[in-house]
Amino acid sequence: MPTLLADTDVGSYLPILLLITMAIVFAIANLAASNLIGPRRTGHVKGMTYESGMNPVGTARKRFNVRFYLIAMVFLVFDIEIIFLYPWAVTFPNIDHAVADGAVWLGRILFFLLTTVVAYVYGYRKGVFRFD
Amino acid sequence: MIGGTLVTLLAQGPIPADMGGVTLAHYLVVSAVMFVLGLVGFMVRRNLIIMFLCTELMFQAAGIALIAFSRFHMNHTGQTFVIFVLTVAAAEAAMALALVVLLFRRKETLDGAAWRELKG
Amino acid sequence: MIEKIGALWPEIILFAAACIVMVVGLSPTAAVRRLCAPLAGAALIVAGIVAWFTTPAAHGPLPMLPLFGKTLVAGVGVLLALLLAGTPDREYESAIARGATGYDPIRANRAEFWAFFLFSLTGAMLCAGADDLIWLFLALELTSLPTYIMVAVSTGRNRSMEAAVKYFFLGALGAAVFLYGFTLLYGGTGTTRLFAPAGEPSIASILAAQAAGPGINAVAMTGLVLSFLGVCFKIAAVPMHFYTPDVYQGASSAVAGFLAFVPKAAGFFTILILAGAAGWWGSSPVDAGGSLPQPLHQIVLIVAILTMSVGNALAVVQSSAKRMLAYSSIAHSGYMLVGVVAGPGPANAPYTSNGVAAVLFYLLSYGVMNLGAFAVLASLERRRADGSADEADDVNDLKGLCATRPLLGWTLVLSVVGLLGLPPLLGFWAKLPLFTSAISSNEIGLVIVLGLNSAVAAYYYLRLASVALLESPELTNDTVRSSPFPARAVAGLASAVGIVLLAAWPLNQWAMQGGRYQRVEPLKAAEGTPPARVDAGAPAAR
Amino acid sequence: MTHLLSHLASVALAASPPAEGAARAAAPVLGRVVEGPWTAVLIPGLPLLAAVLVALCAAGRVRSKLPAWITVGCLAGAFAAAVQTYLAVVHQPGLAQGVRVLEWIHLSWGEKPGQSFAADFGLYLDSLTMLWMLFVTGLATLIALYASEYMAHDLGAGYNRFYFAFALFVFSMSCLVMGDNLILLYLGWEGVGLCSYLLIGYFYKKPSAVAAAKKAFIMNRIGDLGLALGIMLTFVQFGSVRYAEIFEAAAPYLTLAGEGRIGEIPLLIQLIPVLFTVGAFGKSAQLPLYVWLPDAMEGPTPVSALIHAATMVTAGVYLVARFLPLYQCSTWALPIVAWTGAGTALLAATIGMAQFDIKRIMAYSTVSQLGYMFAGLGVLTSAGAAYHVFTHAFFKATLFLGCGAVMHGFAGQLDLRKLSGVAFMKGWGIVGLAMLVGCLNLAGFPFTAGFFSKDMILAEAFASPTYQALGWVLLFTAGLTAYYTFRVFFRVFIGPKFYEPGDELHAHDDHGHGHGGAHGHGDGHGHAPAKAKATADAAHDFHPHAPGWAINVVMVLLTVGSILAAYPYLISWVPGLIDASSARVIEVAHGGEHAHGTFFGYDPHAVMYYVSAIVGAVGIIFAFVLHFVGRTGAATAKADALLPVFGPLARWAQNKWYVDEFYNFLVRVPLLVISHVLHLADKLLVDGLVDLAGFMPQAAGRGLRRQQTGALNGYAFGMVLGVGVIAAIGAVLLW
Repeated sequence: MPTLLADTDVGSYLPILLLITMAIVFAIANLAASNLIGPRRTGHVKGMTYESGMNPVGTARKRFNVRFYLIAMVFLVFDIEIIFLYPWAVTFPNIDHAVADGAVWLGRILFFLLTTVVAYVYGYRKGVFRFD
Repeated sequence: MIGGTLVTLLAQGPIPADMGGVTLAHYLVVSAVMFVLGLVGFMVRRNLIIMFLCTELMFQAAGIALIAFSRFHMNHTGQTFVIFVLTVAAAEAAMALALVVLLFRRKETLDGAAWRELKG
Repeated sequence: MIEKIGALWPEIILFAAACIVMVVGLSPTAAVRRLCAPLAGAALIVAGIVAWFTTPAAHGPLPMLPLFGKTLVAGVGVLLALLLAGTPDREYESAIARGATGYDPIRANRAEFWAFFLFSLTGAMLCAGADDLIWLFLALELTSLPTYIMVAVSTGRNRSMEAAVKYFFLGALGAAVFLYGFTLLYGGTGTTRLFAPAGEPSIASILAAQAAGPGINAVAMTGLVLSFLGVCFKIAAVPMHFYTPDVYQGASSAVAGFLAFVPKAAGFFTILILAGAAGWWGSSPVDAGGSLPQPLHQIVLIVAILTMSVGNALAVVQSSAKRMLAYSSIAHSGYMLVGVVAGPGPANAPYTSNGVAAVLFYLLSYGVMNLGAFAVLASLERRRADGSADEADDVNDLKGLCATRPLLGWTLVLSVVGLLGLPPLLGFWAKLPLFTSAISSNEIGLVIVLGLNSAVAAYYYLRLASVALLESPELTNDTVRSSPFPARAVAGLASAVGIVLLAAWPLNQWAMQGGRYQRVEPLKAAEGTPPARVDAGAPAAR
Repeated sequence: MTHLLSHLASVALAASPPAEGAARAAAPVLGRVVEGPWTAVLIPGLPLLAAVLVALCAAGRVRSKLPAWITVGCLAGAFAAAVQTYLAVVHQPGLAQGVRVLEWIHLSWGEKPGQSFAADFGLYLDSLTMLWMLFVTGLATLIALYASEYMAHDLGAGYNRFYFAFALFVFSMSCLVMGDNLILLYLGWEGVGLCSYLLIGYFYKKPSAVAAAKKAFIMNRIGDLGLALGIMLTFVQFGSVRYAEIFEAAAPYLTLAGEGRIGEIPLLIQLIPVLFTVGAFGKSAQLPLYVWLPDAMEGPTPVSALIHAATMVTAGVYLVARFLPLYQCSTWALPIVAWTGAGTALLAATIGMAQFDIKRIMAYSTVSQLGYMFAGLGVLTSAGAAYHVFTHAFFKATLFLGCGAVMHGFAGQLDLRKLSGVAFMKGWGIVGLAMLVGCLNLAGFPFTAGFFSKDMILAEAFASPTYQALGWVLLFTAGLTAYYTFRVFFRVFIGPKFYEPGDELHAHDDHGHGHGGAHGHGDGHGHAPAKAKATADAAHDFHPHAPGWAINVVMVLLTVGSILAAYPYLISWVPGLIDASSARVIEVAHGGEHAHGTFFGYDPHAVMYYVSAIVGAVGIIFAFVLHFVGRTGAATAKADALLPVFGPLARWAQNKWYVDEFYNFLVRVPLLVISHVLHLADKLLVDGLVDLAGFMPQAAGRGLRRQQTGALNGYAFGMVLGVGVIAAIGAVLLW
């Protein structure tokens, strides 16, 4: 079983390239065609939010407090942090302590967490966590 | 979604045994389709949030291909790559969210075409 | 893994400085907040010195690229720090000084601006030293993500918002394209390592083996092409150039000057690294040193020709100085791609035949000259009816500048004449090796296009110069005044001095070092250990 | 007397180049260069230093004579360095010496020969170089000293500007002469052109001066185009622009030419000297490009003396002499040089006869004498041509400075009908004497330097069987020269004392301090009667302003130099120098008998002294009779009115007017036509091309601009389309 694509026949993956190209050209051709020959209708119904006939309730102009968005963004930081912690956590118990230095492994993740602390300090000074 | 003949055509390469009946080509087709969908969506939609989601779609298309290749080559590099792709995608998401909020406050619309003062 | 840290001291310094700036800039005391820019500048100087002394030669085809790239970014970065002085929070800070409002950290942007400035430069430095696809991807994103925000906050106007939204969304599209390219490159070679010590598998050595054998794998080649096209966004090359004029015009002049250099430098480092991995193996005459693998060579050639022609043609019809410079920035990317097409030439090629060295020297020269032009624009303001200031943008704002503000005027004239490439200024000595290296690799058609485009460029560059030099100032010109940040004029002056003096400095020797090329030996099948064992830094998970 | 002449003639025979004998210097070794003395660097270096220092003076708004003293000092130093270098060069006769000052242009685009281009800032020192540099630096020093007084009315910005351009000129001239490659020569060539342009247009508020400067610039550009093409062709043919390498590469062709097989030399090699000739004709004011030189007299007189008489205009002669090996490889180049030179000599002499402005007469005489030099080169007496350059430099500088002194003293008066007996006025003796020596030289009076140098050319022309007719033309011109030279002398400097101040009086009515600057009128027709009357009224309290010490010292030195210039001939100094350089004339084998022209059966080398002495004397007698004898006080047109009295010569005198108008017509109409043609060409061709070149990118830009709609989706569409198309191209290429 070849492990390198390099060992396989060059031509065998050409179809992928072809496919991508075809897909792009197809998409562009569709767009161009619909732009050229498609009908253009404007009107009250066309301009409605839901063309199916549903009437939107209330106004969409209602403002949320900016803190909602801030929290959402801060959440992203900690959210993404987890996906780095998982592989580390899975790997750490299994490493061969005779070969790899466990302290170095721990140090790496601690440094990574330190960067999160920087983000936290920044967020704190910025006032993200004040809810007054 | 794509005719079976095309799948067979693409599957002509060697099939790793432990990938079972699903070959690398299947994953790559899914990935390519997602990528093109993202491209097309990015071009035709004018809602900024949808446009952003389309770029996310393209990123995740790359992620699928990465994982498939990772399995194909029997190493973890591709999977590692995916984690970083996710990170960057999250960073972009945060930025997109911030930008979109900012823009919405300025013009009360999410229509990307509302921003065309600069041209020529 | 640990030893790689040793090559990253400049980046670590910049990163630490960025973290400090991010916190310092949020101080409630205005005097402390004002430390951001000096801190950033000092960090850049230290990082530049450290880069000069500690950057080791890399494995792979371009061993001296990290040293050159990091020092260049730090050096030009110092000037950019001067140029960007006073950009963030201008109106907010003056309102605080007037006592019209109190300080609210959530409304301030200064800390983020300067931290992002440093992050972006860190990213560009990391690009120069990258030897892994993942690293390269992260470095590119680290370069560009902060710039989106810098554009958005550079002025308080809607135009900056529009610029930022266009830049961000199209940037994400470009990033997706080169990410997909990187993915396919990984798929085609089985490793993300770009370069490795001799005998170990890396993209460069595997591609070399493929090229020596059955030809480069189609998947890998597709990956290379898509990566190149995606990175074209960073260097503002056709077909990814559309955003450039809008973004440069919408951003403040200082930030536009930043955008014209930092992402472009990162992009060219990436392109050189990718091209180095692909190898200039092609079958052009042996004494010319070989070209890039075939479809890639043609594609870079096409992109180069399109880029310079489109950029120059569009620059001719502009009336906004910033848009003109933006289009000319596109054209300059086209010029530099000529050096990529020409390649490093045969072994021990002289400076004049080494296209890689030509690209690096041009990047340096372009950085200096372009900074001068943008510094002049950033130093001029147009007073609006409501009393607020808007940066000078229209070409007519520059009328008679040499008479009214000789320092700025002559800086502008030197910059544009240098950008045009007239001897004996820096631009000429930068463009010359592009021509000679293309000639020595037998790309005569490309040389002709380059020559014609240089002539077209004269059309609008000389227009800028003549407006400043020959025309008399408009009567209503009292609406144009100097901006209150002398640091910007200092940056312009420094670049003007550079345009004259650097031509005499043996910097091309430095670029020659940076462009040194050594061929990557193809990975022999016998010693080719499976990538699975080599590549995974971690022990097997199961 | 006769005995002495024949003795001189025999010495001359032994020394003149065609004669074989012991006097002949060692043959030059072309293509070999040995290390030269470093002092040579000072020759261009000191004038450059002077230019920099004067520029600093200008920046510091110095309002004293400091720039003059800086320039004089530096130029004197350069002269000393030139003497020192000369001694080192003649120490190794026939061997060129090289000094590399700094690396300049080094390009290579391959390893093979011809794939590199190198031009260093290096000096090529041989005896030809040093001959030129000796008189360039020497005269420049003296004239700078002269100008310190002459330009004194303009102290301040103008004075600084003058000396800056002056020093820069000497630097450029030394680059031109001393450079060891064609690129440096071209740099110097353009440099002297630029300085000349700046100095002709020195009085930039005067439209005529500006027009003259422009005319000089344009005429020179036409010539420069030829030179540039020649340089390119040289590089293409020989693969180098360095003299040593060119001469080395040309050696086989020179051997071919020496064996009389000139037809076997490739046509393109033969074309090179022809192109050089075009450049030389532009710079040295030969037909048809000579018209700029008379107009160039709008510049200050010291400039006319140095640049437009003694040095710059001989650059063309230098170019031909330097590349004489190549000229001898060409079938057409030397005949073109010879005939154009002779034609120019005659034409300019006839025009000079009809002028009234004494400075203009001198200008035409310069054109005429330059024609002699080219004719000398053409008939292959490079030694004679170089010697004429050398002697001419001295006596023409003397004459110009004399005219300048007159102009300086009489408020810009230059009309020979309004001045008389100047030499007898108080304080003008030295000038008068200097003018006499200068005029004798120019007229070719026996035993003067000009006599010997002119005769070398004449004799060689008659000695060559193919150039007999050319010899007659030159001989006739010699007579005309003697006449118009002494016409000036007899009318202006001796005779009854009379003067009428020039039109610059009004500018300085507080005291009669006329100055040398603007001397506007072209040919003496300019004064309206009413204005002349007013001028005469104003002249009541006008006193001529006799020259001061600086002018007098320089006049004396130059006069002595003009006299002494005859001395080197006796020891065949100049021919020796020329023979040891690349300007040496090769022997051409004539398959058997050596054809030799005769002058009525006599050897031209033996009899030409007598013949030209007689011709010169006849010319002087004509002038004497027509312009001195019977001239009663008033020096205006009365002399012409008296002409019919002297019977047989009356018709000739009337013809003079005819010639005057005819040549005015001949000069002006072509000029007008040329300028209109140039203007038209500029309008249609150049502007049209520029417009076209600008239009295409503009049209493309307008088209492409529509794609920049500002819409995000549009941009995305464009980007994706571009990626798709380029990827498709890649797929097709890969397939």
